[in-house]
Amino acid sequence: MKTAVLLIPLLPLASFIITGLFGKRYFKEKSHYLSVAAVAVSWLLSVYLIVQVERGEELHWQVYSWIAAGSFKVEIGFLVDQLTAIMLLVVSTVGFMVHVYSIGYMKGDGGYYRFFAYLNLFMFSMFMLVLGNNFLMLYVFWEAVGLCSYLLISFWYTKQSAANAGTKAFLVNRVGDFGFGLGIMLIFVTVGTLSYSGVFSSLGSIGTGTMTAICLLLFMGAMGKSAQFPLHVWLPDAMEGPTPVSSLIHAATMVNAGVYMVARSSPIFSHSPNAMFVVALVGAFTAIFAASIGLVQNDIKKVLAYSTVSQLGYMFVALGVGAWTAGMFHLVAHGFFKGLLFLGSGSVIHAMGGEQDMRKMGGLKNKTKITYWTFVIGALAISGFPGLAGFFSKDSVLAGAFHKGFWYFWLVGLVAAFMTAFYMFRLIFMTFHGKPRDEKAFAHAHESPRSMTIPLIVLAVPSAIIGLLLGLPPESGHIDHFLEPVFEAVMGEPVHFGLLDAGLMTLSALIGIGGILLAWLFYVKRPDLPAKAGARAGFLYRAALNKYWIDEFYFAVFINPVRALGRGLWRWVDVGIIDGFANGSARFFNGVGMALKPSQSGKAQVYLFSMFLGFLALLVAYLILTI
Amino acid sequence: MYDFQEQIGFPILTVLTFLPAVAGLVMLLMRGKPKAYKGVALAATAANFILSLVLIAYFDRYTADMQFIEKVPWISSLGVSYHMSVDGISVLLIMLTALLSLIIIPASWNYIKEREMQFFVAFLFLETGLIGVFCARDLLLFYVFWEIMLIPMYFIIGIWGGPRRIYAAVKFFLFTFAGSLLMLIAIVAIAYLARANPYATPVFDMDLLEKSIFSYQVQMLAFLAFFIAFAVKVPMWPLHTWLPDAHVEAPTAGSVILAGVMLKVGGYGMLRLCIPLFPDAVVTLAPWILVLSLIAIIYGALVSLVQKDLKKLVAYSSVSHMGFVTAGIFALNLVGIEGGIMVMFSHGLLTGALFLMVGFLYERLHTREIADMGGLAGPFPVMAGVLLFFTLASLGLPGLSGFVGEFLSLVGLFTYSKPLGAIASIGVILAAAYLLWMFQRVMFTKLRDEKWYKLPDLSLREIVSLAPLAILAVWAGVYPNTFLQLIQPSAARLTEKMAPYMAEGGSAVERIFASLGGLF
Amino acid sequence: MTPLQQYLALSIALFFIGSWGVLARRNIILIVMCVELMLNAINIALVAFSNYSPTGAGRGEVFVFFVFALAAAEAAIGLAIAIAMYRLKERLSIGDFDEMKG
Amino acid sequence: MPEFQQTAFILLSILILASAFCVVLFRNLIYSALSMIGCFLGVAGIFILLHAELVAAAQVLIYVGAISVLVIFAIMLTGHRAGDLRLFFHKQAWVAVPICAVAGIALMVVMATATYNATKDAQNPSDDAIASLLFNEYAFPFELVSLALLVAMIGAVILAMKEKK
Repeated sequence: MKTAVLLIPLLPLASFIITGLFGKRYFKEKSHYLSVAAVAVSWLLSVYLIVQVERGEELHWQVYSWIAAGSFKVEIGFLVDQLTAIMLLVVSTVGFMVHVYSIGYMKGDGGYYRFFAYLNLFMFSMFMLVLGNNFLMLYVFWEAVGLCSYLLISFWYTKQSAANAGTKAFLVNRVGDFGFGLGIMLIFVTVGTLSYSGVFSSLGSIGTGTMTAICLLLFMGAMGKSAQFPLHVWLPDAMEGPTPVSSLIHAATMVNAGVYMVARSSPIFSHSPNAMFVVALVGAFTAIFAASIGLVQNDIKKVLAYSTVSQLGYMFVALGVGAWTAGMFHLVAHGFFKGLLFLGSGSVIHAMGGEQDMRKMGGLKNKTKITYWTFVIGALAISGFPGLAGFFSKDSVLAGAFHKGFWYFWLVGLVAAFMTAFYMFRLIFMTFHGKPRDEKAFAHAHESPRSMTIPLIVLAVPSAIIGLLLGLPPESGHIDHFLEPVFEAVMGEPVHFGLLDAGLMTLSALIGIGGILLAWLFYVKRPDLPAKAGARAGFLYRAALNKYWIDEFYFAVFINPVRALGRGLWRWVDVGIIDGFANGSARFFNGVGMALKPSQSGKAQVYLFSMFLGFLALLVAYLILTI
Repeated sequence: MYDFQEQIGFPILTVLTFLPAVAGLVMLLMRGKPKAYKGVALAATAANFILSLVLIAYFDRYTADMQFIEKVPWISSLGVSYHMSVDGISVLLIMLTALLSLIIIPASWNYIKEREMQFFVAFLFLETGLIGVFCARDLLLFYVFWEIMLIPMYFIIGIWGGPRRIYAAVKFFLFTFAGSLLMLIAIVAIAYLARANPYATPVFDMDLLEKSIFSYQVQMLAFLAFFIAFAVKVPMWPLHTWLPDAHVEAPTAGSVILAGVMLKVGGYGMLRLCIPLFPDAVVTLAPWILVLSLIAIIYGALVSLVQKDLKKLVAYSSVSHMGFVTAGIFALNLVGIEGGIMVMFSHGLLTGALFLMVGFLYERLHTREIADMGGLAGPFPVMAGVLLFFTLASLGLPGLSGFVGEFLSLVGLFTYSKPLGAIASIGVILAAAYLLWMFQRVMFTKLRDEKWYKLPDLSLREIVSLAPLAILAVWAGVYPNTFLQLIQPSAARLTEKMAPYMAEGGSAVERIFASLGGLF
Repeated sequence: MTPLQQYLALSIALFFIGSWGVLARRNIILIVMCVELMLNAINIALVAFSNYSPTGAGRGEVFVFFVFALAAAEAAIGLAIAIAMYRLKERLSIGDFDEMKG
Repeated sequence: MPEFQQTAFILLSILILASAFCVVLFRNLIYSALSMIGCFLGVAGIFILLHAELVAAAQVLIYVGAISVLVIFAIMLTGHRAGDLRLFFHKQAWVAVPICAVAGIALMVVMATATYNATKDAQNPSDDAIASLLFNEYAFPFELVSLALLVAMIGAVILAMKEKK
């Protein structure tokens, strides 16, 4: 098991180093061989690992002491439990598929080797993130995945927008990490250790206030990485990256890190109901807020991006209300179907020759059959169509909120679910149905190569059936039992599936179907309705279309003032005051010197006279003092 | 006792210190053979680097005692002796000095066009001064090396610098020298005050001075005098304005040494003199110094955000990063001090590398204006990769050296005071902002000039000069214990020295915070 | 007035006559001569102290020898400078030499 | 002080002060130089009164014999016999008088009011003792002074040498 745990991250790392160093000169268009092979082996090992864990094995392994400065001691160590295993499985499965998919998608790109090297680096970092056994390692690889995200978003660096998006993603994440880092320091200062087991075993001695502070600071990090309001602004922009990246990093894995972190710290969070409530509140608000923006976006990837933000909000609602396993369940399901949807959108973009605006698509149904059907499966899954993955996971989130007494979160979740179904099918109808709006692009449209369609099919399978496999019976399905050891301490009373739950389930299924039907009405039956509705909604419509002007707000309130402050400090304080003082004192002494210059007349006898006068003054002073 | 005789058998510290100067003198005697005298310079610095590794190899890392002691009376009527010895902190910085001195020789192989020999000689003398400062255990000797180090740098900026070199050199000299004079006064004062009786010779030996106890007033005055001298070097806000000018005008190699080692002399002095000699004053003034450090962190970052000149940007980023050094040191706990030292070490590596990169870019494009660049990743992919590496390391990406030090000093500061720690952390966000924005504007976006495709990417010589820095940056990020173990006993000795004062002064610190709170 | 004070009074008087000359005259050679007068005044004081001091035991005289030597050196250099200056400007008035004006 | 010595002191003092005034006041440099010799001789006499015969001899040899000759040579070489014509008419001379007078008087007051640990006459030792002092205790300064003289000599030669073109 140790070997497996070690190999899972190290294979991608080795592949990154080799591909990165020699790819440009030696591998070129064969760069993917090594990368895909490495990830494939990692995937197999992850499967092996989850089987081992299923059998009840766990691993706590200190590899070496990483930082030891005084009392601050941190190890590089691995922790493999159910939570880790399930995260590993999602990451490696989607990662593997995305690698395969990229062979076709990135073909012929100038930075082919670079792309695969970055992907491998990401896989390494993500594996380490979930494998680590302490908070600092979590933080370290948290930043490392952020770096990969940065590199991959600005992969096409000659585009100004891509470069901006990369920087923005890194910076917004840094704002979150600021809180995360402070949280870690606070943990260290209060507990004196950073390993999960050490921290969780000494929680009893911490005051509630400190506990809430720790939780909120940690959650700030999660808000950054998992794109929760108000730190969600980077994720839609991150769509500037190549689509496989959006699928892997910005939908299925990295953005889940925040959820993973909160789930991992569940013992801490469960000590602070206030913090939990904040988590749920932020999640719920983000869920509905992002969904409302998603309703009106026209860029196919932006719709999916806002959908991701919204679904992550769901997960936080689940965690916040204490339905831990539901949150993780939704994470797993979402990982698969959102990965699928993004890859599908990539296939569409590929077919349309790079076009991302849905207003120029349409009628692709027949030209890209595999893409279409897999996409429909994904969309049905996310909309909560009965039987598919999203139905079970979303329902367990909503039921969890309801059971824990947070009916308002449940209500918000329902509304968001309705919106989700609507915008997903709006996307499908605009893209695949109706008449082609851009004939030229349509004429060239074609199904993607096999390396791209196979991953779509492969991912469609879990999107369809994972709910049935893991989620039945609801609230005490296989996944609940599997994750039970992790959340044992923090789970409340086990819930038994009853009549009420059946009702709730039906209701959410109906809501999902209702959303789909409304989309059908708007975009297939009566295509004139959207414009009317937009005109009727007026301000709200414009607000949603402009993402509620949050970017503009940040520019006006943070970025521009900070730059102005920097410029002001430089011009006025540095050059003005400090240098002014330094140069001024130099000028002062220069001036004194110039003023005294004439006294140096060069006439020796004048000097002699002054010398004698000085002598005289000394003598007189002596006489006055002594006599 | 760790006498050099017993430890290694020859006076290694003296050899380390004076080998470069001797090589410089030899070079002055050789005339007109550029290859030959560059070879001498390279050989001398290489030998010195190897010697510094030998020093580390023979160094006993499990003790805080001074090691490789050499002590010969020098001016016995004044109680001055030639007393050299090192502890873990000095050893680390000596290694850094030797490494950077070695690297700049190939890096400026073709850079200097006139008075080439004198240029290399100046650097050799500079190395002597720097290593001497790290070895000296006698205050007067320390001061002598301190001044020796100042003069070659003055000439390096003043002779081989850019268009405003005279202004920059004079500014550099005056700022530093003003500080040095204050320090000289304080040195003489405490040497005379530490005498057992009025007829005894003054005490310049640091071993003895550390044992003597000064009155509170003396401590405050002497501490301030020393501190200002070191703060100018660090440089701490608001004594930093010589740094951007000096960097912009200095030749690449000068910037590398200036940022890489010379700034560290300030932090080293605080550790070596300010804290052990004046514990009471340290306890009183630490909060104020921390506030200045925070200002430096935030202020340096904000100002570097809007810089248009690459070198100025890196220079102001040094102000910000060195703020973490002083913040860590004056948090006065083990984690913070070790963090501060690690920041010094890593900043030496990274800023040295960044200045080298800027120099390499300048040699190609003949500009340092960020606005003139853009899209350089196309023509210079290797350079983009290397610059990205050092940029990330510098903004504190975990796994590289910048993170370890920064995080440790933040933890130290946070342990000392939570609000201060939180404010300092903002600097980490800003660091990412200015560095990534810089990188984006230089390397990303559209290429401004297709001609640049004809220019060569990093040459082997340039890669070789950067490689050791990159390797050490990764090493210090992945396995920092190698370096932390080296400094741990010495840092622990400092905190042990401070411990009784902290216990007494604990409430005093709080009172000062109250007064600080009243101010804002 | 004790004998010592008489000698000292003579010394002071001679010293200030010399210094008057130094201040008042402009010819460089004459200034050198007046400086020699001042030195002589000092010598008188030194020898007088030596003669009346219980512990001096001739040390004043030793110093006078040093003064002699240095006075000779000074005269030699001073007069050499005077000659060089005269060559330069064909004049010897001290007011004509103000090249070091600030 | 015995009668004879008192008389001798007064006479010598008159000689010294009078010739010193002459040095300052003569317009002709040669006359000034000659008065200076008189002054030097008077000082030598004072030395004898103070039992410092060796110093007196040296005074005669060095000042009267060497320096005076040097001065006269200098006067001859510059060919500038006449001094400043307007000695008593330019302002500077008159400003100098009060300064010197006040300083002199002040110093006299200091001298007169000071307390002395003076003993009786004739403390100056014999020539042997001077010699042993000079060559034992003061051997190092003595050597230094000789070095200074050598340097001065070389310097004077170089300064006075005509530049070869």
